[in-house]
Amino acid sequence: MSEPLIQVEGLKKYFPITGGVFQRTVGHVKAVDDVSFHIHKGESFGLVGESGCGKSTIGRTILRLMDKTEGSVRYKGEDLHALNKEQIRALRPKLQIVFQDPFSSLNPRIKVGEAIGEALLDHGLIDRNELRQKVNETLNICGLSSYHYDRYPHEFSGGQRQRIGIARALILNPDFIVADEPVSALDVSIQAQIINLLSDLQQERQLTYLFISHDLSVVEHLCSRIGVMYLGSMVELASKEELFSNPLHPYTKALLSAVPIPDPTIKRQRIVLKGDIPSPANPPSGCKFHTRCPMAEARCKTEAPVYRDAGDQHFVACHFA
Amino acid sequence: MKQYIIRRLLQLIPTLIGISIIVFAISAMVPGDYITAKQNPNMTAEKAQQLRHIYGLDKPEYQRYFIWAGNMLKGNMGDSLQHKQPVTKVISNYVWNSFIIAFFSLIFSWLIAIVAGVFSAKFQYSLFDKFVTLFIFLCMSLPSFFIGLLVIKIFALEWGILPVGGMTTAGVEAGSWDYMVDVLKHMFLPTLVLTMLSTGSLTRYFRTGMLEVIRQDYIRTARAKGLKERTVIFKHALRNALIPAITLLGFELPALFGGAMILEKVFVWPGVGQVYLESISMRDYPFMLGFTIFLAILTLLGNLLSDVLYGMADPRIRLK
Amino acid sequence: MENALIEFRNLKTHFHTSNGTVKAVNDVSFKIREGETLCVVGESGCGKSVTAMTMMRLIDSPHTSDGQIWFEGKDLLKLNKGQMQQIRGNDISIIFQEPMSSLNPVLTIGEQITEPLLMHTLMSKKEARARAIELINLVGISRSEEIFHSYPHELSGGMRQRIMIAIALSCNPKLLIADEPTTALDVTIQAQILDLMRDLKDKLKTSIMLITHDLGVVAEMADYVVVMYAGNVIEEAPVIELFKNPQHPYTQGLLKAKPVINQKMDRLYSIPGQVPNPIELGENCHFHDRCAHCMQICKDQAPPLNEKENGHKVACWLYEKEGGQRI
Amino acid sequence: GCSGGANEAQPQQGNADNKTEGNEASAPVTEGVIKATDLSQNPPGATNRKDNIVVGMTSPKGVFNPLFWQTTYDLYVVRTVFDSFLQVKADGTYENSLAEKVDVSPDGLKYTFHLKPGVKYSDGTPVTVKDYAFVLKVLHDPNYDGESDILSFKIKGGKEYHDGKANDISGIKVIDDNTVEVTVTEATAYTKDYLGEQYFMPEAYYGKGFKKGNLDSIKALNNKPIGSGQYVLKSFSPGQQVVLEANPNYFKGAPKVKSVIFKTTTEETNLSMLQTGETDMDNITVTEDNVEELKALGFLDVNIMPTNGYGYIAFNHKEKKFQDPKVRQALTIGLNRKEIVQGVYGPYANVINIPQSTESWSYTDEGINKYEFDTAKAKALLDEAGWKVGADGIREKDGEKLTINFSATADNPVVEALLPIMSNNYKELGIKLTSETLDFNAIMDKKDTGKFDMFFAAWGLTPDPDTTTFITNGAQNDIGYSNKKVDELTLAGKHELDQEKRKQIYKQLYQELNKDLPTIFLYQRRDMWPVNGRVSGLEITPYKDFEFTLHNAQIAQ
Amino acid sequence: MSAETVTIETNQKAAIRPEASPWRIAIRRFNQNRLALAGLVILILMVIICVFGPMISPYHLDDYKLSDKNLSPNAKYWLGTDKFGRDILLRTMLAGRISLTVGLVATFISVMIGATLGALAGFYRKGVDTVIMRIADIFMALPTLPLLIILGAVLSDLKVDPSNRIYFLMLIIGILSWTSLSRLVRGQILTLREQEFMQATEALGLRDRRKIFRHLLPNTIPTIIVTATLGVAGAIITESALSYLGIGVVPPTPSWGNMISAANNLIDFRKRPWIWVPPGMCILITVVAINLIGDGLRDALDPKMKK
Ligand SMILES: Nc1ncnc2c1ncn2[C@@H]1O[C@H](COP(=O)(O)OP(=O)(O)OP(=O)(O)O)[C@@H](O)[C@H]1O
Ligand SMILES: Nc1ncnc2c1ncn2[C@@H]1O[C@H](COP(=O)(O)OP(=O)(O)OP(=O)(O)O)[C@@H](O)[C@H]1O
Ligand SMILES: [Mg+2]
Ligand SMILES: [Mg+2]
Repeated sequence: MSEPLIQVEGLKKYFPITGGVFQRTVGHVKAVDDVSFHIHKGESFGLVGESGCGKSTIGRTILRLMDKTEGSVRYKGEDLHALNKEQIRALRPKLQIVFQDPFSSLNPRIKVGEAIGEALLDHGLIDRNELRQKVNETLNICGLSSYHYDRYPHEFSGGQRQRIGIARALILNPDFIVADEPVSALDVSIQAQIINLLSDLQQERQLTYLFISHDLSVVEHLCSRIGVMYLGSMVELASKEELFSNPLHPYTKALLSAVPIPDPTIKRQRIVLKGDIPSPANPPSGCKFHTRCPMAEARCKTEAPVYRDAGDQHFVACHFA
Repeated sequence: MKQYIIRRLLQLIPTLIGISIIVFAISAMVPGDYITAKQNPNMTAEKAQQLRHIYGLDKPEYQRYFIWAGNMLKGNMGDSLQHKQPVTKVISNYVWNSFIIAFFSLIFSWLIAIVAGVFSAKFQYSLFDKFVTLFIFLCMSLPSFFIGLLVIKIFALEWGILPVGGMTTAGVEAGSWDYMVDVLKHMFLPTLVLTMLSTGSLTRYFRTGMLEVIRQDYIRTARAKGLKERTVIFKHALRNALIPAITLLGFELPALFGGAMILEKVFVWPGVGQVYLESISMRDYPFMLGFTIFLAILTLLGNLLSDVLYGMADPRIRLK
Repeated sequence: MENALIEFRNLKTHFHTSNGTVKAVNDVSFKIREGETLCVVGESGCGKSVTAMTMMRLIDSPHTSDGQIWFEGKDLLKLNKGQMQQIRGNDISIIFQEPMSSLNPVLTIGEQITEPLLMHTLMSKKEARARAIELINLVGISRSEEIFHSYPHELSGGMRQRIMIAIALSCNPKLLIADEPTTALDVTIQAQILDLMRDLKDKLKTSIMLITHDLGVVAEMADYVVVMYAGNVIEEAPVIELFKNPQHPYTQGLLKAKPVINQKMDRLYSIPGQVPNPIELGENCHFHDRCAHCMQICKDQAPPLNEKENGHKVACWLYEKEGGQRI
Repeated sequence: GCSGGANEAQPQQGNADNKTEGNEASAPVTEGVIKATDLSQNPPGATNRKDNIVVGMTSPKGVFNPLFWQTTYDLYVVRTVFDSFLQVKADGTYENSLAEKVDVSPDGLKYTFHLKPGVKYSDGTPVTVKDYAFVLKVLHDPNYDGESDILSFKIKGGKEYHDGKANDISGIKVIDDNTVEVTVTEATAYTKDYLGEQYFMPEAYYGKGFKKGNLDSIKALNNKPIGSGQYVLKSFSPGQQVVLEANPNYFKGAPKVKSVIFKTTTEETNLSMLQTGETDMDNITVTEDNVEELKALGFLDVNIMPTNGYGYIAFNHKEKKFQDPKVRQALTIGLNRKEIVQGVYGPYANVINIPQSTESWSYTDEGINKYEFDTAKAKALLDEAGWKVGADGIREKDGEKLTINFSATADNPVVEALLPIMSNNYKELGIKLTSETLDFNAIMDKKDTGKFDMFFAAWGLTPDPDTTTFITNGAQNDIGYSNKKVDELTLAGKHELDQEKRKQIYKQLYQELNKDLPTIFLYQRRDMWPVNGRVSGLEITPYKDFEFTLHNAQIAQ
Repeated sequence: MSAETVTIETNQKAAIRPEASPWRIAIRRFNQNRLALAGLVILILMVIICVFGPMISPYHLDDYKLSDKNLSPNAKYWLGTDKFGRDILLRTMLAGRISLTVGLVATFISVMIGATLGALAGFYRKGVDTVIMRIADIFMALPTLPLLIILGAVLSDLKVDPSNRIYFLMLIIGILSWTSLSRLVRGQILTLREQEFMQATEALGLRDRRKIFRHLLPNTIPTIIVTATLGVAGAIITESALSYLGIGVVPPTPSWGNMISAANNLIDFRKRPWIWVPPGMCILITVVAINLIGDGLRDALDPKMKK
């Protein structure tokens, strides 16, 4: 493999916490705290982790929908955060995102047909009279129908809205998609359909994904490499085979053990994480996971584990791995 | 936020300078001056020349501007030509009279508008809504003096329960309890009309604002919590419909002190609006300029206030 | 277990839109017993959320609702506003599917959680605050004090969802409607939330109507499952029975489509075809054009929902005696 | 004189709605007093006030200083609080007030005023002619910015004092406490009245801190006046009222009514306030409606009298087309002035043909052309003047079309009637008229810059007929009018001291103006002062306003 | 049941019709809104009457007949006469031409300027906001009356035909009254721009023009409509105040505003309602009609409208 398509280097994103009448900054939420990884062309990179650990923030910062605090994001070697407005706009069709919250990312006054097609028009990628045709095609691909074209977002069910979001991203024929929980609201059949679609597209067009999800089975199916995040940091990164067969970080282990199995007769033993979830504004010293780690020792409290290669491109940040 | 406010306050300076230049230029371009406006049939040319010299009207415009602006900086607005008194004194003589009716009508109109607007929205197209709408448009379709005359006819002439105009009955001693009652009686009609006039547009804005908001998902959530409809509407919905209201609130600041020219005339209310109007038609420049700048400062502050309040009403707004 | 807490009888909810009448829920009947967890699964857009929302009487788009919803001897559709208000948030509470837009953007999280407490219980402001912070912790959010003062846009998707859950749980409802409550949550927290709901059910005999797509969650939580398709209930059964012995072709397809960890496959199975346009629904089996076992009768007549053995009900001509010929 | 009363009753026919029985029986009273008919109608608002009179008026500005007053309403206060040697009479001539007698040297250059003995200011201090000299001195101050133009009366040494070349005014000599001698260098008919009209202000009070060139200390006392007049200022609430109390030291005896209040009223509601008794008297615009309304109330004495002023339409004499008197005459004859005036004021105004009030001693209608409306004659005049009807129906001369831009202030009710009638009349004559309404000052500005054709305005008259309105380059003559004969007559009138001779001069002057028509003289309307019937003793005339006789007023209990 | 299927079928056709553009649908919805349609019809009727009425009236603008003054409505003068004996009906219709044009055009101008500038300020914030809002501040602080006096004088000096000054009047009312709308719109856009769907438009790389005019402004349409409705009434009434300054209409040309103002004393007010009721009613009807249209438009553009 040559140069990676996306290179994230030491990315940080802090949100100020404000207080008082004059809204002074009293601290920072370290939503993303020094994360580095890269994604190759045609690869899908899975991102899993605790809710609120900064996955969506990473996704948005990569696409420069939010300003970074530190670090860099390179797309084909170009630093996205250094481009000017016009340059980044020109790149937009190539870099797409499926938002986590499908409803609030749709303008309530714009019919979904237009919402899906407008970017094509705006970038001059299509003729106005071909638009409807193209949108309908995409709707169909995403499990919606042409009769949905003229409806407003509020007339859709949660899953349907999610598919609108997917269609909106796919229609632009992008290189890279940040898919933020794209199938969470879909029933399994449609979920399967969408996932198949995504992997077909990947094969056909060498599409690259950053796939954020909580559903480990889906991640396993779709992604080749998976990163596990905890409290703003990457704690483990490995190919999916490695990760599922040989999880090294205790958090990853706990995660895997908690996946519900669709068989009411099986009751599985899962690793229960004890303790309060620490605040990203004031993360614990040493290893951020030590407050909840079943294996924690004294050194974990003081010494932050190095994020290192445990062999075979299996990165992990744990003293015991 | 603090920074933002400081920056905005600093911006006031160039803005005010700009306003002062424009306003002065306007006053300089307006045809005629105090002397022509007086139309004194005995005025000889020499006398007119003399007066213009004393008033400083014979100097070139830019010089006059710098003299005036320099004095303004020192807090000296000059003497009103008509009143032969410092402009600040004249303003303070009249402005509080305008303020009290504006203040009460502000309170009443906002209260009424919120309630009427909210209910019109909640019961959109109901009989109540239609009635309110029609009433509002009725008030707006007639010039204000007209509504003034109407209430005078009814309350003062036909029923005889309220005075026609003025602020006090001639001869009532200031300071006594009777005086208070007397002033309240005199205030009633102008306040009523002012309220009627401003309630209309406010109600419309509240109504549309609410119409937008009450169909949002979070209103559904509030209902799902089993909250009283009152809470749902006045807390959850109204808060979200506040942005236009805040903008309008910012406009009220200059309005509080600006006086209502036409109504003051109809009700013989000793407010500053009429004095201002007269200063314009009499080309009493020191007063006209001074008061215009006074209102300009209030306008700027009002708008600043609403910008600051935006951030409080909606935490998502980031004005930096 | 036998007492029905709530019973839907022939519920119909039709939306009147400029494009036509959308029959989102079309003759749905089922019941939820006391202390039972009932899972509703089904195709996306089949009317699950609308069913729940109709019960809460919270639909504000132009629509008509028909049928009855019996709750504690009252028909919810016939109650007046005041009575309904007493029930909402107190006896029945709901976790909405869209956590972002369901939280008021200009009120702090704290205000939004304490509200139902102050409304329905006799708590003082201070107690309510303490309880709210407890709830925030309970749903697994750290820095509860800070979150108490935060606004919704400052939270992540999962955090918002958990706030919605905290609000719904605050008054210990008799019936909890959870519309895909854990979609945005990672599995550890999902497990924590599910535990929480189970606790509630065990301690307070709360009934739960859980709408979800995650068959894993269904397997873990449900006592009883209702499968919906295009506005109809097409199958219902106790959970073990359903997983063991799915009867309706749609249900069978659904179970097959679920990817499972460590089961390698190239392509996931998905049911071919599309959900019918809810405006055009006719009097037939709505699944017929996607069904591998489609018969003539399926195209002409809607199958009734009839009870088979083991408390298993299914609406499919395959299992009816007068079933027509295969084609 | 009651002009054309019978004529003006005519248009009323067919207007049954507005006719009251009174109207039908007799021609309306268009001048004089319509007495109250039923005092029992008096509202409690008025009858409850036993010892004060409330006069409604536009709000004074609070400059209650004889030297600096700004508006008529300030002047009303000044006149009640202060006194002067001479006072105007109903006919516009002057009589002694504080003066015991006035000696005028035969050449009219020396005036000796003798003060009545024993007069006191309201604070008890005696009135002396030193105070008078003080006032004259202040009027000569280089920084004096009041309206009085004493320099034009040329007191000896005055100019030198004003220009800083002298420390005293040589022409003012205080002989003793009660005698003062004023010498002027140019005799005019009005000098005596002017000098006698200056108010006495106690030097002890106003002169404190006064230095030449700095009048601030005097201005500071604007709202705390002390004079020797009938009333004393008790309080002034800006925009609301002026409360005056009887001066017990008044030299003609303490006024009978204890207090007089000048209450602010406005056009819109002043009538209603009379009706409710909130005011006892007010100046109400005279219209048929208002007169009827007031009459119907029954408890008001309605005083109707000619206004001190007239309305006119000016020509721009710098424009060639208006330099021909024939054109001006044609434009006057071709305009139906009577209809305009009647349309607006009904019988309460009359068409005029000279620029003088019918009330003035100098008024004349001898040899005055009435210029009755006559389109044919107007057309003939225009033809004579060389303006021939062109192909498009518009007259032209030497290739120039007869177009007129007409400007008017819109806040005058006359304009509304004037514009349609004028445009109809002039269209008939073959003149293209475009009209605009402008802010008053904008018109005055046009006048100054000469950028106008014709405009409509009203003019105020002084009791003395001397004016600079029509003399070449006169201070008030900004329409560019010039006529040698008028110049000569005006100057002669100004310098002639004998009134009978002046009368003759003005007769000639008015005849000349009437012939030459520097402007179209339009109308003189009426003023109306309704007074509550319970108040008696006030004398209200065009030249002598109500305030001079306040001390005679009485309230019927 | 069968009846229902029929309706479904017709609806279905409507739904499928492929060329149905958003505007088409808005227009269709607008048509469904009977009140809005009524508003439109009323407004059109007003216009027709005002334009053609005077042509068939037996009276003429310059007519006056003092002997017929102040007549109450009768067979000859259907709405009576004013103090110069002019036919009120004719004058009301003639006035309508002026007032309707002034009201509509001035409002249109102010709404265009106000909405656009407000949207730009709210969208770009920072420097653009500062500049636009400070300009708005300055406009708000300008003393209107002196400004108009100058304008009147200038127009007069330039010898602009008085009958054309009405265009300047519309322009000037429009230009002086955009500020409040711009602040209102800006305020709303400040909130709207922070919503997630705007992040979505950024992700799609839409042009700013589209973001502003397609995504943000339509969400402020309700406010714009209210402002516009209020503005029409305001402009009609303001016009009458301005004719004094040489920019409005010149008598005898009537406008509704100056017809009402002519009755500015209690006597006309009380005794001769026919002088002021017709113009007053006309303004009211116009405003109500515009409001109905506005409400209809808003409902038509509101995806969640109940009907
Ligand atoms: N306000 C509305 N107006 C018109 N149609 C609507 C409206 N709300 C929902 N629908 C339609 O009703 C149907 C059922 O919607 P519902 O939200 O109940 O689906 P759901 O089963 O919850 O799906 P999901 O699992 O995707 O959330 C959908 O086809 C949707 O398009
Ligand atoms: N605008 C904001 N202001 C302040 N804090 C924020 C803001 N947006 C996000 N955060 C904080 O940043 C952290 C990470 O948020 P993010 O949305 O990236 O989480 P996530 O990993 O996507 O979680 P989830 O799976 O629940 O969606 C959270 O603690 C959240 O509270
Ligand atoms: Mg997220
Ligand atoms: Mg749903």
